[in-house]
Amino acid sequence: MNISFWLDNVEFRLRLEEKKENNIQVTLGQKKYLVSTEFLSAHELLLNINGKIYNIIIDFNSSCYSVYVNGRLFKIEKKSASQILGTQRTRLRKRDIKTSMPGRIVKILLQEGDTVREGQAVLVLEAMKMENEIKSPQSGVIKRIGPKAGSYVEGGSLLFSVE
Amino acid sequence: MNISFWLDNVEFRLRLEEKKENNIQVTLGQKKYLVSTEFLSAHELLLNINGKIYNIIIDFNSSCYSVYVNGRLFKIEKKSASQILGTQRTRLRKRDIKTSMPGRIVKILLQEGDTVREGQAVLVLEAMKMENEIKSPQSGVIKRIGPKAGSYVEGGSLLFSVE
Amino acid sequence: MKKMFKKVLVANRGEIAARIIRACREMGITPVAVYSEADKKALHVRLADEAYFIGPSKPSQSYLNIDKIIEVAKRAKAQAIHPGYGFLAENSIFVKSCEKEGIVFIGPPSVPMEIMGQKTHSRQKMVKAQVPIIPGTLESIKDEKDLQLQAKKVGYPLLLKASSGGGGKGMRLVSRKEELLSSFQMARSEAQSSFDDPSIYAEKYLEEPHHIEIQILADNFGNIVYLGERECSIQRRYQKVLEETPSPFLNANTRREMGEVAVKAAAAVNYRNAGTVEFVVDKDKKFYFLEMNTRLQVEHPITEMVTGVDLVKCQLEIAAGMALKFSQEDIEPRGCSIECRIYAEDPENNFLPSPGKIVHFRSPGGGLGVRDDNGVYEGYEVPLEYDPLLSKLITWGSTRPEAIQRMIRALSEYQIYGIKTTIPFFKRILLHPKFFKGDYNTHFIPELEKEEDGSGEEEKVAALIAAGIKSYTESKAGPPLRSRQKESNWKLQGRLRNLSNRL
Amino acid sequence: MKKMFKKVLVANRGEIAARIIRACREMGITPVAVYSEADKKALHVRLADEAYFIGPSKPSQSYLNIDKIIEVAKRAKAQAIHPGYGFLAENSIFVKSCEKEGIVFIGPPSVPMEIMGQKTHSRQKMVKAQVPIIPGTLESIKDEKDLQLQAKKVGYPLLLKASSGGGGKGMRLVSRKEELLSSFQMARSEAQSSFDDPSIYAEKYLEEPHHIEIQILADNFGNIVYLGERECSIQRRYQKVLEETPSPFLNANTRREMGEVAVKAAAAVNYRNAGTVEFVVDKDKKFYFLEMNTRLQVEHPITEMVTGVDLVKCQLEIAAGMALKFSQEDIEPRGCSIECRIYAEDPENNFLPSPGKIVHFRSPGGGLGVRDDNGVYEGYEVPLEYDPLLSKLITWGSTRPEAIQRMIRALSEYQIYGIKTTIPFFKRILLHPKFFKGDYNTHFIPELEKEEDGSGEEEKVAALIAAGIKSYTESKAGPPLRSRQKESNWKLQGRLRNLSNRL
Repeated sequence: MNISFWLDNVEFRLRLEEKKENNIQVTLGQKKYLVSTEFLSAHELLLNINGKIYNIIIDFNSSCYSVYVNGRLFKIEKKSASQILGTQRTRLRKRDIKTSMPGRIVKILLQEGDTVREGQAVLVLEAMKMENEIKSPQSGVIKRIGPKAGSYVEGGSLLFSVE
Repeated sequence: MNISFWLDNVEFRLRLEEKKENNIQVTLGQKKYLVSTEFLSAHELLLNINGKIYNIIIDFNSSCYSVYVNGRLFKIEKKSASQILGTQRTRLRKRDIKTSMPGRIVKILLQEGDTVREGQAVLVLEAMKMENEIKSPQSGVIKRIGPKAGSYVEGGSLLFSVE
Repeated sequence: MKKMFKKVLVANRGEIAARIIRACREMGITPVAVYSEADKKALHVRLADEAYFIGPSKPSQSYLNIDKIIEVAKRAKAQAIHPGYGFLAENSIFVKSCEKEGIVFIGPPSVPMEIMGQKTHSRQKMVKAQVPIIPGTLESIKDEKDLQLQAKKVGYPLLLKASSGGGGKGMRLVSRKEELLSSFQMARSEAQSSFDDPSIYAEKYLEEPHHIEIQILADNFGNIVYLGERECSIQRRYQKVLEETPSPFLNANTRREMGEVAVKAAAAVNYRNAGTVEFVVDKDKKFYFLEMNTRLQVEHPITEMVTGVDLVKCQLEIAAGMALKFSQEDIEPRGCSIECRIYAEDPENNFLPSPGKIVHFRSPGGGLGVRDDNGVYEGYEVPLEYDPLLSKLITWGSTRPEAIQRMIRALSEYQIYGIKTTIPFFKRILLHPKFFKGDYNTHFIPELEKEEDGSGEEEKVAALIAAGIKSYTESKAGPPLRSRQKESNWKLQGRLRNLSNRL
Repeated sequence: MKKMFKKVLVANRGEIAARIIRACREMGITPVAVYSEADKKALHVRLADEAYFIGPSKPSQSYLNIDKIIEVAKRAKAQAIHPGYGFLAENSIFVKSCEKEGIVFIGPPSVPMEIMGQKTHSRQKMVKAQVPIIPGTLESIKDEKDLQLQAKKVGYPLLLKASSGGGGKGMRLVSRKEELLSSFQMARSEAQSSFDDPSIYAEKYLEEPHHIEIQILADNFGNIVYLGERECSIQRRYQKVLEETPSPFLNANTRREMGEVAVKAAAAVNYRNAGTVEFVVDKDKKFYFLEMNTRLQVEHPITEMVTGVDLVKCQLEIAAGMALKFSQEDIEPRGCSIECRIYAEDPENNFLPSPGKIVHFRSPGGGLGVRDDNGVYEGYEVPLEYDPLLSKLITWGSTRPEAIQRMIRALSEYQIYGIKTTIPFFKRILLHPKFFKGDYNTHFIPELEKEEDGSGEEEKVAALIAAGIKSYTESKAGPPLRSRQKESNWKLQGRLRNLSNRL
C-alpha cells in the first residue's frame, strides 16, 4: 500500500508491504524500516522499528493524525484533494485570528492598516496568569483589530484580521 | 426512591431523596447522609458524604455493582426476584468447583465420599508460582474429584463437586 | 509540649494543595480542601478528607476571598490555614483576619511579611542588619530630577524596579543615559497598573548574574537554620523554569556565608516559618540580597530531596508552636537534586498557554530518585483560570550527572497527551553542553532560544511510520473501496501540487 | 579506567526488568529486553530501547531457555546480561555459558554461586570462615539411624531442611521425637520432587526468630562493604511480605557485628557482585548465618532509599571491572524505609492468585518519599504464567513512624481495579499496634491471620451509597418504566425472603 502524508507542509510518501504476520516493511524516502506493532488500546501503539522500541499515542480526526512520540506532538495530514486546494486558497486570503482562551488584552502592538510579517506579534493577551504575544500566521496587512487595550475577551472572539 | 441491595447475603435498604441540585439525602438503616457527587468518568465517582470525600470506582454488570473504595472491593447485588430464588436453590444443590487458572495439582486432601465443611481445603493447586488451597464453598459431601495429584489442569476445568 | 492541629484548611489548589494535603494525612491531621467552580473535580479535592465549595472560578471570588475562606475554616472547625504559595500566601490583611478570628496562619506574622513585601523597606532593613544589598537607592525615586541624580550615583547599566513589585513587572534595564527618562516613565506606569503603586527605585545591574536562594526555617524560640541553596538562574521572562541544588557555581565557602547571611536577614525581621532569601550572585561570586519570599517556595522539593527534611511538616510544627527538631549541624545535604516545572504551554509556539483535557497521562514519578509533584490526572481538564503549572518533576542523584541523566530518563517516560507541555523544551536544556558542565547564568535561556532546535528527526520518522501503520491497519479492517481511494491520492495530490504551484 | 558497557541484555520480566532497564538508560547503556508470548505488551518491553521475542509463555521455553537468551544477546551485540532475580539469576550453568561466549554475566562467578546454592556446602564453608551458623548437622543425614543420632545431638524442636532447598519446600518443623521419622520421610520426598535431590539436614529451631539480612557489595579488587540490614520477619508461608530498614529489633552493636560477619562470609567464597547474607536472629539477638542470595534481592530498594546508593548501577560497574566508588565509612544510612509487596492475590480468599486485566491503575509513587517499583500499567493484563508481584511500594521517612504513616497514606491512594490485590492486607499490618511498636518476629502474620478483620465498615457504607447514587442517576436518565420496576423490588423481595425462609 502507498500512502502520502503531509507534515509541516512537506509531503512524505510511505510504501507499506506486509512481509509476514505482524512484520511490515515501510519505505520512507530512500530508507526501509521493518516494523512490528502491538496495539495496547485503540490509541496506544507499541512500535518496534528495526528493533527499536517506540511508545506512541495516535488520534485521528478530520483527516489528520495527531501522533505523540517521546513527548513531541506531530500533526500528520492525510489531505484529500479538495482540502488541499482549499488550504492553498485560504492561505492567500483574509484570515480571522480568534482566541481559544479568554483573557485580558495587555497591549496592542500594531494598528489597523499596518503591514505585518508572518510570525510578527500583533497584540499581547494575558491568560493563565501569563502574558502571551499573539502573532500573525501570515504576512499581509492588518485589516481589523477587535478588542481595545485593557479590555477582556471571551474564548472564541476575534482578535484581528490579516489579509 | 427506595432501593434494596444485597451485600454478603445481608439486605440493605436505601432511601434517596434529592434535596437540591446535586444534594441527595440517603437514608441507610437509622442514619441519614447528605451526598453530593461528581462523575469523573462513567466509572469514577467523587463522592462527598456528610462533607467527607470518597474516591470510588464503580462497575455494573449482571445485576451486580462492583464498588471499589479505599482499596476494598464490594460486590453489591441488586437482585431481581427470580435471581434470588435461583441462588437460594442452587445453594442447597450440587456445586461444581472449577478453576479460573491453569496450574498443577500439588495435593489432594479429601477423597470422593468424604464430608466437607464450608471453607475446608479440598486440594492444592499451584499457579503463578504459588501453592493455593482450593476450599469448598459449602458444607456437604465430595461427590467427585476431577484431576489427579501431580496432573496439570486447564483454566475452566472441573476440580471437584460438592453436594 | 504543644499539640499538633487536628484539622487544617488548605487555602489553595493544584499541586501545592495536593502536597500540603498529603503532609497533613501523614501527620494524622484532617486536611480540608476548598474549591471553586472550575475545580469541582480537581486533584486536591479528590485527595482531601473534607472539601468545601467557595465560589466562582475567578480567584478574587474564591481563592482570594478572605471572608469566604475564614467562614469555611470556622464552619469546618479548622484550627489553622495553610496558604500554599500565591493567592493569599503573602497577604498581610489575611494574616490579620486569621489572627482576629483565632485561626492559626501557617506562615510568618504580619509584620515581617509586610517589611519583606515592600522592596525599599526591606533594603533599608537589610542594610541595618549588615546584609549586603545590590548597590542602588534605598528610597523610591522622588521625581525626574532625583532620577538623574540617583542614576549618576548608581552608574550604568542599571535596573529600575517597582518598590512594591515582583515577577519582572514595572522593571526596566537602562544601558545608557539617553534611555533613562522614557524607561522611568514606562516603569512607573506599569508599576501603577500592576501594584497600584508607581514607586520606583534604582539598582546597579550586575553582569552575568546568578539567582541563588537560601532556604531557611525559623521557629518561635529564636532557632533559625539554613538548608542549603537553590540555583534558580534558568529563567524565562523572569519566571523560573528549572532549579537545582547544590548550585554548580558556588563553592563551600560562599555557600556557608550565604546561609549565615540568610539567617541574619530572617533574624532582623523576627521571622518565623519556612522562608527563602533570594540573592543575586555576580560572576566573582559576590552576593547581594534581592528579596525574601515569606512562604513555601514552588521549588522547595529539591531542598527536601537532599536534606531529607519535609518542609511542609516543619511549617505545621512551627505554626503549632513546636521547636525545630534539629539544629544547623544536623543538616547535611546529600547528593544533588533538579526540578523541572512542567507547564501547559507550547514551547514550539512561543510558550502560549495550552489548557484543555488531559486525554492520556503517565508519570515517571515513583522510580528510584524520581519525584513528581503534580496536580493533575488522566481525564482532568486543565482550567483556563489559573496558573498553567501541571507538574514539578524532581530527580535526585548521588552526583550531578546522575541527577541530570535520571531527569532525562524520567522526562522520556513522561506522557501527557491532549494538551501541549514544556517537556520537549527541558530535553533541550538538559542535553545542552553548557548546562551539563554547570556553566550557565540567567542569560542561558534567552541564548538557548536563539539556537536552532535540531532534535526530533528520529521522532518524526517514528510518527510518520505510526500514522502509516494505523492507516494500513484501518484499511485492512475497513471496506476495500476506501483503501482504493487512498491509493489514488498519490496521483491526485501530484496534480494538486502542480496546480497550487501555479496559483 | 575500565569502560562501561554500551549494550546490556536484561534476561527477566516484570518490575525488576523495568528497574534494570531504567538504570541502564541513566548510564547511557542501551537496554535490550527479551519477552515471551505472554509478555508482548509488558511494561519492560515498552521501556526498553530494543526488544526481542524469545518464545512461548512457559518459562522453560523462554526466560529459562539459556541457548535462546545467549543467541539473542549475540544477535543484539549485547556485551553483558543482567539476570535480575529468579529465572537464571542463580543458575551456574548459565553463568558458565556466558563465560564461554565471552558475554559478561552481571553477577558473581560460578564458583561462589555454586557453593552458596548448596546449603550443607555453604554451612561447612561458613564454619571454616568462623561465621556462626544455626546449630545442626554439617552433612546431609545419611539414613534413618543417622537421623535419630543427629536429632538427639541437635535437640527439639528442630527443623529438617532440604540441602538444595529454599522457599520453605522440603522443610519440616519437628517438635517431638514421635514426629521425627514421618517428617523426615515427607521432607525427603518433597525435596526430591522440588529440587531433584532428596538430601536433608537438621537445624535447631530458634524461638521467636527474626529474619534479618545484610546487603553487601563486592568488587574485583577485594573491596567488600555492607550497606545495613533489612528486617524481613513479616512473612507468610515463608514468603516475605513487608521489609524494613533499619530493623526495629537490632541495636547498633549487633548491626555492626552482623555487617562485619556478612563481609567475612562473602570474602570466604571470593564473592563479587551485590549479594545478601541472610541471618536468623533469636530473641536474645544472637545471630546465625542462614543462606546467601547471590543476586539482586527483591527488597533491595529499601537499602537504596536510606543509603542513596543505586545497587543496580553498582552491579553494572562491578561487572564492567570498575572498583567500588565508596568505602565502608562513606555509607551512612539516613532515615527509615519500608517496602510492601503488592501481589495479585485475594487476601479475603486465602490469597488465591488473581490474574487478569487491570482496568484502572493509579499509583501513589512519586510523592515525597514514595517510590513504586511496579511492572504493570492501566490496561495491562496480568498473565497467569508468572509471579503475581505487581508492585513494590516503598516509602522513606526521617523516622520510622514517618515512614509507616507515609506508607499508610500512599496505600490509601493506590488504586488497582479489575483484579484483587494485597493492598487491604497491608493496612491491617501497618495499623497493628505490635507492628507500630516494632515488636514482632516471624510469627506476626500467622497470629494476625487469626484476628478478626474489623476494618472496612466505613468503606461498606460508602460503597452502598455509591451504588445507590449510581442506580439513582441511571434511573433518572433511563425510561420511567424501569425505575418503577425497581421500586416494586421491595415488595417482591419481601415475599421472596418469606419464601426462602420456608425452604
